[in-house]
Amino acid sequence: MKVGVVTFPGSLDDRDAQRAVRRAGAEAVSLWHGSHDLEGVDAIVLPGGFSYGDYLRCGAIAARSPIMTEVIAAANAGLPVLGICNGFQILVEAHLLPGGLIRNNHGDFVCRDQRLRVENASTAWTNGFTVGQEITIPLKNAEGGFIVDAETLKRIEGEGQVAFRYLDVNPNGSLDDIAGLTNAGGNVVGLMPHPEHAIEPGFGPDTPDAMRSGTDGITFFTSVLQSALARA
Amino acid sequence: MNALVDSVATAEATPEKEQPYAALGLKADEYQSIRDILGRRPTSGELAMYSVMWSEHCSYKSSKVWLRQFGEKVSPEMTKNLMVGMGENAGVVDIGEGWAVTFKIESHNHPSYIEPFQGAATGVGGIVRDIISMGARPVAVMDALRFGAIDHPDTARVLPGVVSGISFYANCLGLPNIGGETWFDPIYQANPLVNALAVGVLRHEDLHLANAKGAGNKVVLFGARTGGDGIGGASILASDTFSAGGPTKRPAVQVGDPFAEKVLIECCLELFAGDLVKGIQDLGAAGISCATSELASNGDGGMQVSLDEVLLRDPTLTAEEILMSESQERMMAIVEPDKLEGFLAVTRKWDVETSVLGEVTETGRLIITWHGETIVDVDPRTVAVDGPVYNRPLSYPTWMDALNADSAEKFLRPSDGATLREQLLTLIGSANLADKSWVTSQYDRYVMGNTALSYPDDAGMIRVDEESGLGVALATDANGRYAYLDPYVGAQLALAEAYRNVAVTGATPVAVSDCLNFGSPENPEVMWQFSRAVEGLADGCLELGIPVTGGNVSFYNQTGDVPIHPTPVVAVMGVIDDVGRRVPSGWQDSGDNLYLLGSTHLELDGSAWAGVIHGHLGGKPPKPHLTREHDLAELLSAAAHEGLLNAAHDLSDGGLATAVVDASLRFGIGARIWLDELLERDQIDPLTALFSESGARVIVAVPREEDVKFLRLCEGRNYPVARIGVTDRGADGAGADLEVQDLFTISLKELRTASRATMVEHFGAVVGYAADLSGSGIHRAPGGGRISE
Amino acid sequence: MPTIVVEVMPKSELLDPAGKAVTGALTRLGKSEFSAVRIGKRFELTVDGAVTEAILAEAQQLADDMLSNSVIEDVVRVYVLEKTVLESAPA
Amino acid sequence: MPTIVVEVMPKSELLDPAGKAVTGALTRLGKSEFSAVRIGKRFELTVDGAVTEAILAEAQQLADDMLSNSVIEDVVRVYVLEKTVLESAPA
Ligand SMILES: Nc1ncnc2c1ncn2[C@@H]1O[C@H](COP(=O)(O)OP(=O)(O)O)[C@@H](O)[C@H]1O
Ligand SMILES: [Mg+2]
Repeated sequence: MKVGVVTFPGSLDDRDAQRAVRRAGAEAVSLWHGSHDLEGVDAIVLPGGFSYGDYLRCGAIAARSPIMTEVIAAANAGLPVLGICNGFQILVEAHLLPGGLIRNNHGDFVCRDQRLRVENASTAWTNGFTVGQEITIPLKNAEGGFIVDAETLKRIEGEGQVAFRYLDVNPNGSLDDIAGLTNAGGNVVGLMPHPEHAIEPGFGPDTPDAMRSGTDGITFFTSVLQSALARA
Repeated sequence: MNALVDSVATAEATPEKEQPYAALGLKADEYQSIRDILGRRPTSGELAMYSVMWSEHCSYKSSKVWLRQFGEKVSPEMTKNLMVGMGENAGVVDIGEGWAVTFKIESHNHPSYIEPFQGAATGVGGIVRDIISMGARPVAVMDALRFGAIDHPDTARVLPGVVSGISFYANCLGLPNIGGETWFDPIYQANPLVNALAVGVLRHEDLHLANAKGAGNKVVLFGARTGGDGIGGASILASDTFSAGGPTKRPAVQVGDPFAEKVLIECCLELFAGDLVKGIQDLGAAGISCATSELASNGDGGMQVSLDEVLLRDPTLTAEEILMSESQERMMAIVEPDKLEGFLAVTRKWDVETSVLGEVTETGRLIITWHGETIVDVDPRTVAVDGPVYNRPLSYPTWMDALNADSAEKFLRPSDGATLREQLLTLIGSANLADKSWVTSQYDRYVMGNTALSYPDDAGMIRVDEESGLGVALATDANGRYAYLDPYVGAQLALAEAYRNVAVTGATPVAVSDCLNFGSPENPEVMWQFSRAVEGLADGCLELGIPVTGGNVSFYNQTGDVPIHPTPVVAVMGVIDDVGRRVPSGWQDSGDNLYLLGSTHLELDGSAWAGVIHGHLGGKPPKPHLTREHDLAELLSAAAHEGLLNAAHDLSDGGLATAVVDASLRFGIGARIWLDELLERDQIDPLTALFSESGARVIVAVPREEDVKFLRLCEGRNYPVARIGVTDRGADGAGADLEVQDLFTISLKELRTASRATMVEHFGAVVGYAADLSGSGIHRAPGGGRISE
Repeated sequence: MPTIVVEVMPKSELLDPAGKAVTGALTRLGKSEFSAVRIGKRFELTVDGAVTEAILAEAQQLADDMLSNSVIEDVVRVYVLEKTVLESAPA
Repeated sequence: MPTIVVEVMPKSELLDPAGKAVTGALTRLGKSEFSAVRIGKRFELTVDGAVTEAILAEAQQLADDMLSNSVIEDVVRVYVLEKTVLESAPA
């Protein structure tokens, strides 16, 4: 199985996402923002970072790059796409997921080990979790505040499109403590925290067992392998 | 002849023309030597170049004679792993397995006072470009910061600006922040110190030096366009007091664009990997003046460039302004003609604007043209290398003896539990010892996925090789209070502390970089402080057997006539063969034995206790014990290697008491401490045991099953060791305590509240504090597994 | 060279935390005459040559498609900058 | 309620990284009629009650002291919003 990781100018966590894909047992394929070729991958990760410096709006310029034309088409055709942090912002700017992500309500960048509750365990990227499962994933961003109009909020809540919710503390003022979303098809998932930074003992978040031993993030990547097998 | 251009021909024709050398920061005799070198008056372009390159900031004219010691006081042992030593953009150290590491620390103090956000941001940008120019991939940053009083209104402007500037730039570059310092002292009120460190890694074969060799090779400028920002920055901002601000019609500040720099990093790495460049030089202070003259001096000595080819952001810039502009995110490369096409293909791929300015020659002259006229014709070495060198007068400060005589021993040392408890709470809530999450939670510590240690551990640690686990640890330290009392000793104590902070992680210290922040070199007392600090550092490095690989000097840090405390910031790098064996600074388990390594003396002068409890600074700083530091580091590395340590934390500001508080709060596990044996052995009182700042001391947590082995190790190495307590998670649900037997007990909750309140009170909330006052806590079952996989 | 200005504001129904933070700061400073602050963006597009109807339409299009995100923002105004207006203060 | 608008732009001599990134994006999209973009801020201050000269002066003061950073930004304009002007597009 091949999972593509797109590099935009200013992507930062692209190599980390590739490492996560490899550790989950898949082949990581590096995709370039300026190309129209998805190289036959079975799933795509839009990684974290500051594409184009996040200068206009986070993800806005990247969402209009050549490769995104293909990503949008493929996503609409059911290909699994995961947007992490900046990738989530790109998905929102590309209208593959609803709402918008704006400056954190406290105004600053924040990096912390964040507890989350899994709200939807039937997407391509979350099927290895169970609903209600509590996981810890590093979060690091300045613009992760999710906003959306009241009507859409009601709809996505009602239709189970909230994939993850913040526990303990809402680190950015997101509506309804929303940390991540899925589309109606369950193939497109976006979230602000970084699963690719909780995949390897020694380099993840602290856990009750030992320092930096958290590996909850690997399940995102093993889930997509599972769903690809199921589809095959 | 073009009337608007001050060409060489014009200069020859108008020898008597008055030139504004003084406004550019040159002294009359310096101006005269430029005339002597050239045999005529300089053109205005040449004057611009000489003035920035001969500034204190670029030429090190006051410090050079002293800095030589770093190269002279070395043993063969110290240089055997040094691939590149002092004098290059950054030193390079062989760390084994074919890997090399380059690191350097640099100041951006004055710009950060004027515009804290942009000043600090561009400080990070500048040091990272130094690392790139060596052929390395930058992998982490650190920041050593000093501000005025925590409650001064201007600190409320400067600190948040500086922190968000660093956060903005480094986070956007994708470099984890793995440590630093945040100090407050009124002495830095109008002169904050912003020292940024960057570290990069490379394979041995990827090492590149910036020099212009090979006649006919192209000189290429790439990256951001050149604009009018930061003109005069090098000479006026970085090496003069604010009161003396010179005339600047262009803005003195520079605006950073981390996105442009991130793209530049990837672009440069691809150029190096494709073997498309001979060398790359970063553009920092003095911009094109510096890059052309340094590249030429380090190469075959000749270069011909046309300024008309420089891509401008502002078309109204004059030639002199182009030469002096400090626009950020620019690089200059030397490219062989047949590789130029490939070079341009890579810069085009990354959308990086590029222009060919000229080529390397064998003339020995740096010739710069503009609008068809020659405006610079110089021997580049006279600009970049053979600048003025001063042996500035020194004088032993008149106030020194009285200061040293005023010891903190005059203060009563209470021994009752209630007072000691109170003093401990005051200390850990004091500005310098309080929890710094307000700062560090704004920094990305995860990006790149190789961070093995970061805040709040004693050193940051980065994995270099994913297969073997080979890694490096880094710490920065300085204590301006100690250095004020004795600059020689103060520099050694900074070195010792950074060294120890690296050693406690299990890494072996191997190299040093430093950033020497001082007042005006024209003040003989400051010059004395400087000379003593350099001597102390050089002697200390020789004694420890680790070389200084590079660094930076920042003079003129003063408000009016009052210089800052001498502040030699020392960065130490260490190597560890498997980061999986790293040791954190906090207890991880209940029931571990706590051992204090080293001995404690009555050394309270200049201590946090004297400063915080008594508002006092006087006497003589603690005695450095460098050979013991060395022995201690070897002991720690051996113990870590054998897996005997669950935690190790060095003792520094605030002594044993704050060390046990830090170590307890790290994972929310408490401890019971007893002092009797220590008091008896070292002949000290309880207050001295708790708050003295004697060096070469570390507290370690040893799992019971490793006790025998550990003690045998200490005995074998003849290092003083005393069992002073045991870690204790506390009864189920009750939360843990820190108990100092027969004196006092404080709950971790109360300690955490005291430690966290200070920064929050002055700068605002920290995300997550309210939710987790009980601590994030590792609550591992006894006998749980080790850190590594 | 002529300049086209594009003004974009956060949708009034949606949260504007930055504006809220400034409002809070004003209240703390005792400037209660200002009851709310909202923060949007102001773009200046430099046009090479004259501003034709077509170019203005193009700018409007850009404002809608790229310079703003219609899910969370409104384009308030797109207009050609009259240099003379600019220099003076209160209009 | 009346609204005072404050317009702030990055100083023209200084780099505007955000504007530069958007200019680059426009070039890639083939919109070369726009040769440069600069991005500033637009504040809307809601005033409780009538806008007196004093309040306008206060807003100007705020614009200079707090809403902009004079080292790197210029206050372009401070004015009272005429609702009618606002609704229509090109002025
Ligand atoms: N400005 C900063 N940036 C990054 N890390 C910081 C900063 N200030 C403090 N720290 C971190 O906080 C912790 C405690 O700092 P400090 O008390 O200075 O350590 P030590 O006494 O061990 O030198 C360390 O992990 C240090 O790296
Ligand atoms: Mg320490």
